[in-house]
Amino acid sequence: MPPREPLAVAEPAELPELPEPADRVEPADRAMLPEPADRAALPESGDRPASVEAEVAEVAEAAVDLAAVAVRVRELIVGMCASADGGHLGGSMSLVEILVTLYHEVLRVDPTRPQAPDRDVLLLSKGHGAIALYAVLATRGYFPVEWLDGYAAPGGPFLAHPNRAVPGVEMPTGSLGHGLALGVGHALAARLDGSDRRCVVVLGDGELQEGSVWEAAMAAGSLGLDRLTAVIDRNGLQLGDGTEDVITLEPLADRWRAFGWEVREVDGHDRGALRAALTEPGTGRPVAVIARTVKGRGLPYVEGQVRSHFARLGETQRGRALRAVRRGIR
Amino acid sequence: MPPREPLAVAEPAELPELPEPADRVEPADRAMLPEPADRAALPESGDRPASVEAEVAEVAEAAVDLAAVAVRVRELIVGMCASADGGHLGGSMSLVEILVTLYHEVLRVDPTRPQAPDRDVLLLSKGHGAIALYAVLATRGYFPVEWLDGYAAPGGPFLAHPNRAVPGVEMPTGSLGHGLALGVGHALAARLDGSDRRCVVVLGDGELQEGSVWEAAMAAGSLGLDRLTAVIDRNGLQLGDGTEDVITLEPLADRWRAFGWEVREVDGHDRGALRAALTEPGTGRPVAVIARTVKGRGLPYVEGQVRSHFARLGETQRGRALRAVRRGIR
Amino acid sequence: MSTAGPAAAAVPAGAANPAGGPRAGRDVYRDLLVELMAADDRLVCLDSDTGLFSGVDFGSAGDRYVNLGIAEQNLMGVAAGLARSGRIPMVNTMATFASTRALEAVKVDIAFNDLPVRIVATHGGLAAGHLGPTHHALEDLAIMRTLPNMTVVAPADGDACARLFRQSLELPGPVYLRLGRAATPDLAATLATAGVPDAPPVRLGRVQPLRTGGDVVLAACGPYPVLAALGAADELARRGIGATVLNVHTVRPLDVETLDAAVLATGRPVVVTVEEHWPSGGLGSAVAEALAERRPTRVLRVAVPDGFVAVAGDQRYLLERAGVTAAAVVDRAVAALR
Amino acid sequence: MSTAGPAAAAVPAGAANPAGGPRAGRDVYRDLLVELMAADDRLVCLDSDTGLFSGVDFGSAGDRYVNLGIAEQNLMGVAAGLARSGRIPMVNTMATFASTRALEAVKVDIAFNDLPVRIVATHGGLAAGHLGPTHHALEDLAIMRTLPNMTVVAPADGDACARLFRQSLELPGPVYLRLGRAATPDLAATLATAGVPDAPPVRLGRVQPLRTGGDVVLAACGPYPVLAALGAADELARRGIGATVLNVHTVRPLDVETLDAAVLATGRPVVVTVEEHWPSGGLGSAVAEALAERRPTRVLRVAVPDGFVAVAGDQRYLLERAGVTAAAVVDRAVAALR
Ligand SMILES: Cc1ncc(C[n+]2csc(CCOP(=O)(O)OP(=O)(O)O)c2C)c(N)n1
Ligand SMILES: Cc1ncc(C[n+]2csc(CCOP(=O)(O)OP(=O)(O)O)c2C)c(N)n1
Ligand SMILES: [Mg+2]
Ligand SMILES: [Mg+2]
Repeated sequence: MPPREPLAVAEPAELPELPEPADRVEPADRAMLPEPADRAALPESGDRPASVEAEVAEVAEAAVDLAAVAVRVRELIVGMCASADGGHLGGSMSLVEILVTLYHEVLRVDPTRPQAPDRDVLLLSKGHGAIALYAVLATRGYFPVEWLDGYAAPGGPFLAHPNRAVPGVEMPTGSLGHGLALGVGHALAARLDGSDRRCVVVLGDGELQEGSVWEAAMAAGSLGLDRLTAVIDRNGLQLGDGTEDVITLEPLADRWRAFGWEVREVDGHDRGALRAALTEPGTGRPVAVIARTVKGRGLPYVEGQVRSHFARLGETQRGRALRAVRRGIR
Repeated sequence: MPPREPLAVAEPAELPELPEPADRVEPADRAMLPEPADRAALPESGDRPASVEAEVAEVAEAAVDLAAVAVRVRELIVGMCASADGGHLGGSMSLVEILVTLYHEVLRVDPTRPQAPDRDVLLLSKGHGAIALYAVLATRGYFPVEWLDGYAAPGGPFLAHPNRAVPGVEMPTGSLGHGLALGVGHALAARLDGSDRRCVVVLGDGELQEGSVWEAAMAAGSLGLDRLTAVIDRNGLQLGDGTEDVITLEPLADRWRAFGWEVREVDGHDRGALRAALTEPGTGRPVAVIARTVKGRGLPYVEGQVRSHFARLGETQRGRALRAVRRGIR
Repeated sequence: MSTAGPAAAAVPAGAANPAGGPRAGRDVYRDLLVELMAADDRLVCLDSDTGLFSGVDFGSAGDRYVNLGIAEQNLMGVAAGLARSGRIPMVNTMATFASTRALEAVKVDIAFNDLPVRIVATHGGLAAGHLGPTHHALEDLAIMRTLPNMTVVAPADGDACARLFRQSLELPGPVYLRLGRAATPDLAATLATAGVPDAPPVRLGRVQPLRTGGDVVLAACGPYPVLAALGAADELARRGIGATVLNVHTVRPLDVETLDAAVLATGRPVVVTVEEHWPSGGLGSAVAEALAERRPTRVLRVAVPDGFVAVAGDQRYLLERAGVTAAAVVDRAVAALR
Repeated sequence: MSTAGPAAAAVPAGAANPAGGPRAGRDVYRDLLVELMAADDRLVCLDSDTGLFSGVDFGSAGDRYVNLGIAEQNLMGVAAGLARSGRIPMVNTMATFASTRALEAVKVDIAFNDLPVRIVATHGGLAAGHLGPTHHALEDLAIMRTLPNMTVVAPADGDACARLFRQSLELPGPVYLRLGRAATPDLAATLATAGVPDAPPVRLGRVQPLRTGGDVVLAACGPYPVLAALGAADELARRGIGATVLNVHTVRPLDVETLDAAVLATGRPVVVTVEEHWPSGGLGSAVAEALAERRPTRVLRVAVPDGFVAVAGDQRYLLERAGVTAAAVVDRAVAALR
């Protein structure tokens, strides 16, 4: 990928209004929501570097701070899984480094102008990872972190799958296998516009069992959409079992290559490796980053376990989970 | 594949009744329908070898006769394309050797008992090749060849896509991308039954752009359905263009292998090569036979041309086409 | 070892939850299926990574449980192939995935071939709650009842799930069984509380009259709509208006005779329908179509308003917000009779 | 070089075939699209190997024609992504593939996002003729009209295709345009032959009254159904029965006001609907729903019987056989008025 211009200023720098939840119910245990672990590390709204590129550089230098952001995101995920309706814990935890790296270091986005025409677009095709996305959008400054206290609150916008009423969410997903086709559309539009903007689609591994993914993969490969990147959260588990125990996906890299993609395999919890894989120029083909992750990452007692998929955390479980994620991942 | 028992006798050996077309219209030019080129070469109904295996052996010895069958099938295809509604000419011509080899030399079927429980099942996933299937079923003795004069006749059963009212047609197809999933179902059923019966699914190459094909391919690969065979009519063209000009399919063999299949590549007009690829025992995986074919095969003036896809042949064109196919391929 | 036997013995299918409350229809169905599969080896359970069968031991029927992964089109095609080979497959997925993602396979592979596939569709209506519009199924009844050969069933409680599923196994063609997600109130208990005499048993294909009144017919399908109709009948009775309440669990084929007779019995051509579905094409539409064919009738629909429900909240909250409530039914009935 | 200009000049969109007969709606649409794409660079034409654009030269708009191959789900998703990025995509496929194969993408990616995608669906109804049930679309109106935000349009001739497509481009949300396959008779010519005065011009979203009578309303959509209604009106007139004929080309949103006014004007609450669709959920259902909501009305549907049409024959033959005919409309009207 050639070096790129910073995001063009084309929109008023104001935060879009969040639709007021009609009859918002406060989560019963709101008082118990975790305090920010390290608020100082988070970019303060109103105190932003002038250009996104500059900010990216600044954030990259402060690598240690992004580790804190990742911890904070995990805390927020735990908080949302302690809501009355629970949350998709495991597949959100495995996404944390992927989304933190993308939003804080890779994507050309500006939280104050979420509709900027030349922004990069992220689509969370594995929509059930929404709470990770919400948490990262909040830490990135799209909206106040406190809004997440209203996760799943009746009448509110924070659905268990990405909802466009939430600032920063590009398109709704949740039925698996839709995101890559949407991404092809975005990438085609960018090509028609003569824009260098990118589209990154994040997929689950179980999700790859959907044929619609391969329709889109084949189209992107054939059209040579080199501004399109697919990140596969290869945590090895789907809802009820290991992917290889249900319908095997291996040899996964071969599949993507045979469909016309360049493949990069990385440790999906290593932000440095992710950053490299997500920024290194491509060779005229779309790029699939197979990110080897651990479902439930950060909670050692459920890591790699299928029961981490969805959890409704009680008080004790939440406390335990918060302690675990604050300890950090090795 | 282990050696197999001949087809068990379990059903009365009577031909199912063809539903009487309600108000059948004779094709205007019925009198002009081609005469059988070499009727003697066709198995006479009522004069069948006692066992299917024996018949297969007998037919295999008479290889020269199958060449005549192929010519006869092409004549019949030309005849149907001269019906008032025309027909899918090119993709039927490319199928001829594939279907002749399957029905006359490979499949364990008995035209007098089309519902025999342990029969092999053929599904024409590229349903628009129906006229090739009808012609082969007729030459194989499922119903009198003369019935094909009623192709597309209003009220009749001979639709442009396989219709179950036609003896020998297993399941209707026509919307592309359905056959392989049906085949997985058949193969699973055979496994549950402890039967050695096979299911062969014939697909178009353009058809492989449908994601549903890859859902089924992945399931078959993962389940190790070694009684399932996919034959891909790799004629390089789809409806409006070359496959590689629309959405590329290459490297095609790699795709199937990466989805858990054993791949065999053959000249799809070489019956010997096809027979070998379709009968050689597998290694615990489903087998994909990539049959390199020529769309419109047998009509040199449209061979490999996209305009062969669908044709409504007038009198002159029909005469020319019949002369061409009678000359034989090479 | 199969846990099916003991489990079935401990918790008879359709019975109340030992913990006290009613059981979710999908759990009732699962336990019953495990029991039936042990006895009938035509039955095959095809899963699509729903998690509904996690930890279930199918015992000797284990080879007839196949998890085909997250691929709903393939699921339907495989079911059709199995059914064509003599099996009776149950396909398990969510209602909207069956009705939209996999619809062409349902139409061509299953309905056209008239095969005995049972599509067991959970998360009907708004049961998915805050999972959002991608998981709501507010279109499924309209879609499924358009398909020839399809039987469309929406039981109103756990007990009815068991009975209707069992009865549906006798049918030669395909069945769409619309289930929910969480447990919903037990209908018999609700009727008992309301002091209404026992309703006739649920019979596939027949409207189930729950109570009789002389002024208006309330026709509903699914758990909360039927409860809303019953609640409305109570309130209408208080206002001196007699309401007949019909549980139209079988949406296709529609039992027009019973419906029509009920309307005739009131002497007033007014029906209020209640459903957890968009207003176009669902139960209200089926009732309007069928009655308008026979005689001029007013049919007022209580349904989820024509829009995507993109706010958080559980099924009951969303239904309340959408106005699928007893109060709305009362309003519409009163307006129509005015 | 672009052939769009000259072609458009030689054959004005919507005009009669220079060879004499009427032009197929899909050809009229194609020529108009090529013309419009040259002028409006938001328009993008997404193909799915339909062959409709074979040999078409898009000229300078060539990069805005993309053949995405045989993959209808991807087609819809790509269209949504393009629309979200400011484009107005036309997606081209057959009616049943749009309505069943790709339905979830239409629902979630396009309708939920309320994006200006135009789904141009050929082979509506039985237009595919002997291609058979896998290619017939007898469910699409029911399905598409269930989806929020969707506008559903079924023009009755080539001229209306051009007009309604052009008008639909103004809409901010998605549109489903149901076209046929072969050319069908020109409506204006038919009316002229029948000696009926000029009908008001076709306007998206408004019922088009074609003739007025005092006894019964005939409401139809699509080429042959509208012709059947007109033919029936002739025959009814001969029998002394006056029929109002409405061309309900916009099935959603339904122009209830005009419909209702027409029924009120006859003084008799009787409507016969005519459509090339299965009986459940389509136009007849929409009309029955809407009128039953307002006042008791009899609505009799003339539709394709509830079953797959698995015999050969062209569109007209199959419709005749299915009983979607002027004679059937006459019978139903007479029966209803008796
Ligand atoms: C089309 C569709 N089918 C089924 C589901 C239900 N579902 C939600 S998450 C999930 C498992 C997904 O597995 P994977 O993609 O591996 O995600 P992760 O492991 O990251 O949670 C399933 C089956 C769905 N959301 N969409
Ligand atoms: C789902 C679906 N989409 C589109 C079509 C229309 N169609 C019929 S044949 C064809 C081309 C198929 O190409 P290929 O599979 O290569 O067949 P062949 O070359 O053997 O004719 C298309 C697009 C269809 N029948 N089904
Ligand atoms: Mg996973
Ligand atoms: Mg081909």
